[in-house]
Amino acid sequence: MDLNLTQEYVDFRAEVESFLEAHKDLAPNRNDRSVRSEKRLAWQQILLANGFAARTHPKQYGGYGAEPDALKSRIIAEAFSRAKMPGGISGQGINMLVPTLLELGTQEQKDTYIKPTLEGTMVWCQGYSEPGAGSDLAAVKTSAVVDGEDWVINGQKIWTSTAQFADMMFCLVRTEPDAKKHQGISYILIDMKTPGIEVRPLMTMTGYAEFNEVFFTDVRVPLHSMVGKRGEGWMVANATLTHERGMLGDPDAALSRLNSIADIMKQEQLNGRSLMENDIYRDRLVQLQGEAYAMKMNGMRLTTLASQKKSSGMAGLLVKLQGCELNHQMAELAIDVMGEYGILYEDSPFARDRGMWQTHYMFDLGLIIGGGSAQIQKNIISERGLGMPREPKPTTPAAQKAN
Amino acid sequence: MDLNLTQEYVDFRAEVESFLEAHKDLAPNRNDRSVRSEKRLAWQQILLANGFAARTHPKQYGGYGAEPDALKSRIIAEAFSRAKMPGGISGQGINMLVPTLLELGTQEQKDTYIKPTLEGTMVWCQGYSEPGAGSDLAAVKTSAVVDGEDWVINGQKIWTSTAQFADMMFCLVRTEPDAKKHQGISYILIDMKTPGIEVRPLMTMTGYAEFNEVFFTDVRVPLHSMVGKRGEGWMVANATLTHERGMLGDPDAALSRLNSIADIMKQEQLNGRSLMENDIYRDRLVQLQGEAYAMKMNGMRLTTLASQKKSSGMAGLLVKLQGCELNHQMAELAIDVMGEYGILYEDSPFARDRGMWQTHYMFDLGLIIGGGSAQIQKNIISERGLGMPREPKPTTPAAQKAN
Amino acid sequence: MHFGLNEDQTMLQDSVGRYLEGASELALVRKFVDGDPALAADLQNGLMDLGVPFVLMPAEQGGLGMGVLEAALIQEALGRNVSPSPFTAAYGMAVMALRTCGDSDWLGRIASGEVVLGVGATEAIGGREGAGLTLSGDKVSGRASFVMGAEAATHFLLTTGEQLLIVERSSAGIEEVALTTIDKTRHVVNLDLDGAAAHLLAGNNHGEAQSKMIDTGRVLLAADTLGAATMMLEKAVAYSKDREQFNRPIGSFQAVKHMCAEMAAKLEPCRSLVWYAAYAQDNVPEEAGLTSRLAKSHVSEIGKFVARTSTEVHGGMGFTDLLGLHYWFKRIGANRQLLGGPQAVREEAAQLQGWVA
Amino acid sequence: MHFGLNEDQTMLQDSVGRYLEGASELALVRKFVDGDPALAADLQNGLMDLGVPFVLMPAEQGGLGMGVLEAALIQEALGRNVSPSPFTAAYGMAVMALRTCGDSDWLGRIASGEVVLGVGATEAIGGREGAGLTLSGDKVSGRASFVMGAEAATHFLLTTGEQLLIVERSSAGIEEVALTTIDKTRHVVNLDLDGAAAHLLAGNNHGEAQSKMIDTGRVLLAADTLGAATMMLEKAVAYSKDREQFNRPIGSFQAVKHMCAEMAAKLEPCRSLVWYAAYAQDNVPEEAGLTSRLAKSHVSEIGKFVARTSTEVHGGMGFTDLLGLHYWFKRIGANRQLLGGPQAVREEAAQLQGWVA
Repeated sequence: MDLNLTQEYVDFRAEVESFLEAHKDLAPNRNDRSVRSEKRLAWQQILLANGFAARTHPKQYGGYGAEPDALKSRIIAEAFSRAKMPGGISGQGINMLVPTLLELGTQEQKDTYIKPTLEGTMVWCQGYSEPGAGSDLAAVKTSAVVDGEDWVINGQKIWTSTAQFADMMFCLVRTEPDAKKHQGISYILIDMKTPGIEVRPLMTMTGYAEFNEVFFTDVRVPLHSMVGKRGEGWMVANATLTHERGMLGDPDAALSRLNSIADIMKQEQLNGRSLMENDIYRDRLVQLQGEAYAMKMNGMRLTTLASQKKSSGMAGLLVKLQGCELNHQMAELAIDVMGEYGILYEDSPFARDRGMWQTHYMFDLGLIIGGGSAQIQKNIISERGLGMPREPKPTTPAAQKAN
Repeated sequence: MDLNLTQEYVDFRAEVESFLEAHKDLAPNRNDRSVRSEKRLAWQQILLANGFAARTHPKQYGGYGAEPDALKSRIIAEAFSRAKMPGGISGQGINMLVPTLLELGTQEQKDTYIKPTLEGTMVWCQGYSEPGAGSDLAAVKTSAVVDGEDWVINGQKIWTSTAQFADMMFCLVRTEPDAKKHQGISYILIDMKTPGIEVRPLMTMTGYAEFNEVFFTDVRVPLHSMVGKRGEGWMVANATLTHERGMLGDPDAALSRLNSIADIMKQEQLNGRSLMENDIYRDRLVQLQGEAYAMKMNGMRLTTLASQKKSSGMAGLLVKLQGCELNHQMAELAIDVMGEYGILYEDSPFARDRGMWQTHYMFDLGLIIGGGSAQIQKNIISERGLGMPREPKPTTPAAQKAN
Repeated sequence: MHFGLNEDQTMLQDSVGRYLEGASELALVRKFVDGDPALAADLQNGLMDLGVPFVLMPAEQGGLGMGVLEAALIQEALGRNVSPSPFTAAYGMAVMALRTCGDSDWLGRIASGEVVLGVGATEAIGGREGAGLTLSGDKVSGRASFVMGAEAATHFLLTTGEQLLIVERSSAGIEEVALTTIDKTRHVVNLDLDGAAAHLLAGNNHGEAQSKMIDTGRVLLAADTLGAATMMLEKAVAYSKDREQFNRPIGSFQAVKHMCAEMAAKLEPCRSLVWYAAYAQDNVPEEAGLTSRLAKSHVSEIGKFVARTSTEVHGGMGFTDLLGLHYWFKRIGANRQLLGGPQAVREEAAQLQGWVA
Repeated sequence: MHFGLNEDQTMLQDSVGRYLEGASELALVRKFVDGDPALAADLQNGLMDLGVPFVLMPAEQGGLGMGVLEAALIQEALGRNVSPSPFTAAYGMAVMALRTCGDSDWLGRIASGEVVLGVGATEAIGGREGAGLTLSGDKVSGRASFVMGAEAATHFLLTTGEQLLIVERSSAGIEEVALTTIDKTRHVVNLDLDGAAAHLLAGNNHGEAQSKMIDTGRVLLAADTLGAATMMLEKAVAYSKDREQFNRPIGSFQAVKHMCAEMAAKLEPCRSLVWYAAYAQDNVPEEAGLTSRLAKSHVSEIGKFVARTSTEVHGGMGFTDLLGLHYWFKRIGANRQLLGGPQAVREEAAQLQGWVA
């Protein structure tokens, strides 16, 4: 246990900080979420050149080619956060597709897709989930059938968060309808401008359309658009699903959210008394602080394990389950503290931050449900983390056919 | 909705009250739990004669022969409780065996067993659970084999709460080892003085031996000791298991326990301040009060449903699950309120009521676990109460053999 | 003794329920939420035809002369169907206040349909943002916040904390600020008053009337949550039987079954609590204040649990707008905070029992 | 930066763990609980042979000169094996106090084995039952309650709230009242003092020493609970794989799997929190007070959840004495209340951050 940085890392941090100081005029606003602004793309080029984006990706594909170093990654992230400057472009293309292509793509696929993805000029969306395939992802029904030189795709995807401005989709389709469930799936890349694709915004309980549905009607893509072989799509997708799980749950974010709630409690008044003087809310706040501290320290432990290239084990498996729940409970406290004002929403007069805590409360519940629901997370923790037995297969005829 | 009593019931209550007033010198101390004290047996005779015990049992077997009337039963219970006088003898013999015999016993069994059981001179214990058959009661292994005119019994029972002073046991044994699991069980009556029976006290986490284990080694009982036919024991036992579920969870008890905690909170002081002044404990107290009120009202609804001979439905199914949990949480609050003094136990100086709240805390957890664990209760609520599907049968070879 | 609904009460709830199931179906609620006020007016007419708005109105004024229990049964049906209706404020709280004050004048104007009252009671519970009213002569000034029943109100019943008064919505000196809450099935507003003409209620027992009005409001919000949560449980069970994952209905997974069992086990006792709290308002005066607070706070907590758990059982579909489950979720969320959040209400319950000064 | 144990720390924990697994096996703990004091003495000797009691003792006094993190690792192993040991008080809290005061005299007497200190710190946290000490000259009177480490103490380190002092156990004017708690693996006593001879600790920073002593004690109790709860989780998982019901290992039922998953998911971050809180005591002074309190309160809450849930997974067997699971259950329960219950400790954490006066 030594939370001090060695000289090498102290130097590195200074280097990052002086880079940020020198380039601060070039950085776009970090709340600017627009995908293709010139300023963002230019900033991405600067970050790539200096190794603050795509740091460990191979040079030949536009990366920086550095050795993976979890601690340096953390130092970069913290320095950018302290400076309130935006880091490199992230998203499902960089985080999920690129690692997949590096591992399993053809040379042509690597040459074609990786560099523009890293540069931010090619934007991807993910086509995994379907209305009938949520927790049970292997139940995808969207079909792809060979016709001449093309795959012809029909079906529907859901929860595609960036579909409305993506250039491309990486997608799971069923190519062998008669094979066993997991063996009939292929992984395919689709140009979103292809005729027959319709993107519809998907409104959620928050009242905002954070996701989309994508409908395919006789969409034709060339045969060579597949990553891996026919019927290997399940394996290809799983190679990167693990990346996604690691992306969620930033422990520093939890503590900073907690501090926002503390500020609210100091500011909000009931009958002229600050709500921080309310023993019950304050006790709930400190309870959540204990948990947020535990999660932050768990996160630091994960950084060390990653930098040692050790398996993160249980400490890693629990992050999503506990992190989402913690965020949800923090939002709950904020709403309770605000009393009747806690239900104000959107552009209502008196609403605090456009009802942000209600949005958190609902969206965090969505995160508990989505991306591997809490139930699935608990299955994984018990089976992979604790070595408990899987549930026996059921004997229903439908199930027997499927297995 | 009318919580006032009609004149008939007002009169009945007055009748009960004047009985109690007239007989108060004859009543034993209600905390006297000894089974065969002369005073208790004499009191039971008085209660039987006046219809305050075995009220609805047939006269020919020593009962009072009244029509079932749930409201009168409640009025009796409340009047006895208000007067702090003990009601009739209860226990597994009266509550479980007698209804079983009335429904399924032979004439000889009825004549032999019911009257002395109602009179309290014949005490029973229940031999259902075994170390390997807890939630899965149908997994009983204790065997009974015919040898001449006798069943010869070998095996072990557990959780037999009154075995140390019982005259008789009603017991589930496996008589057809090759039949399917539920079809190989028989229901048998055993004299506890039979050679080969050993009763050992079973100490629990509370430090007290509230239960026993009973071991059978070549115990011989006559062939006619069976209730129902060979292999019908599962059906016989289930006919009365439902009675047991109804016995647990007295909502008035929960509110009176809550009031004891309120008293503790007024009395206990920390740094010279009453703990009732602690906002957090007080809020927890009122939370539990809301739940205790809800459970009390649910109980009153059940009384009305029973008096109308209507099914109690969901309101009945939930009683054990919610009632035990509520009691456990109340004990938890009492312990927290007492701070360090909350861990004092048994004959320790300064211990409140010999650490009664710790005993409650642990024993209530035992009730959550035992007698149909919380998990089993939730299965029942979802399947019987909500009509949700059973879990599919597993396909393991062991399971297939068993089903 | 009979703990449960009698035949008349069952019939009342059934007829209102049957009516709302059709008249307030989700597609129509969506239209209302999107800004088309038709549904609220239609429901108002439909409920008037059934006679139910006058449930608490004394028979002398042409009402049904029933009790808070009957009102709660109606409110439960409204919550169950997330129906836009000013019932809680206009026909529950306001009528209870007027009835207690014996103000036959205003009761008569309500009975004739000429007046519909919104109610602002927040200031009697706990004031934020400088809210609070002062009366000077017959002019009232200050801010009333979270005034309920604004869908249809012609007048507002407000409180200075000590006195109850009515202002006309259109009168001079009233600035109305519409609030947007998560629950768009009902409308609440803030009122900024500057010397608006105030009509004091009759009688000299305004304190008692205010208490009974708030008690009634809280019982009705608990009933509304009970109805909404019951529907969310039913929807979860139905969805879990229908939806398949891993080649089984998800309702056959123990985790899902236990989530539904926990919802049912916690919610069913709330029904008895709401019945009793409502009954106590008219029949057990010494328990009226306590049970109203226990019902409001306990049902709010269980409602939150059911809202979350039902959404989880619905998986991603529960999170989208597609099934509209969130209308129930938000209605329960709004009920929790209106007329005092659970913690504030529990503190009042403790005060009432002398557990704290 | 390295968040985790280094090789020495891992070796330390392994060697103590291996030793205790054998030396403190359940059958021996049962004997101790039944009144045979042998185990405590044996463990004391065994741990002395390993050198670990002197973990916090400065090197100048012949100690190991290590930090609270190392002490916490030892304590975790003690909790894991429900070992009777005065370690928390005698070698954690007392040594930390003496070290902070720079009292080399008493440190030396401890190092020589001549003195073993019990510690009474309750009066500095919150007094009940008229507890509290007053010093008059070199005589101390009053009551010290819940004095820890009474298994082996020759002397007691006590506090008046402002000053730290030591009394000899056998001296005149001390009446000792043995307490029976649910956790019989450790002994606590009350002391009624009537002019007993008191030796003030050296130094004039008793306030600081008292803070650090209590912080250390709380971190160690959190570590003890962490160890005990980890064992309860492991036992639950092992039992669920072994025990069959309905012809399946119960660990294949989703309900049981999810109970175990929840235990693990809540407990594992506690490990990092305890490590950090312990590390902070020696290395991050500005976080020492806060993290000690967060660790004590948070790990207590999670410990309670694990204790209950593991017992549930064990079914009826968990409730009996047969497996002895309750020794862990009760140890966690006692740790929760000693040196301040979770709510009291959280309130201190809030004060420390200026969130309340």
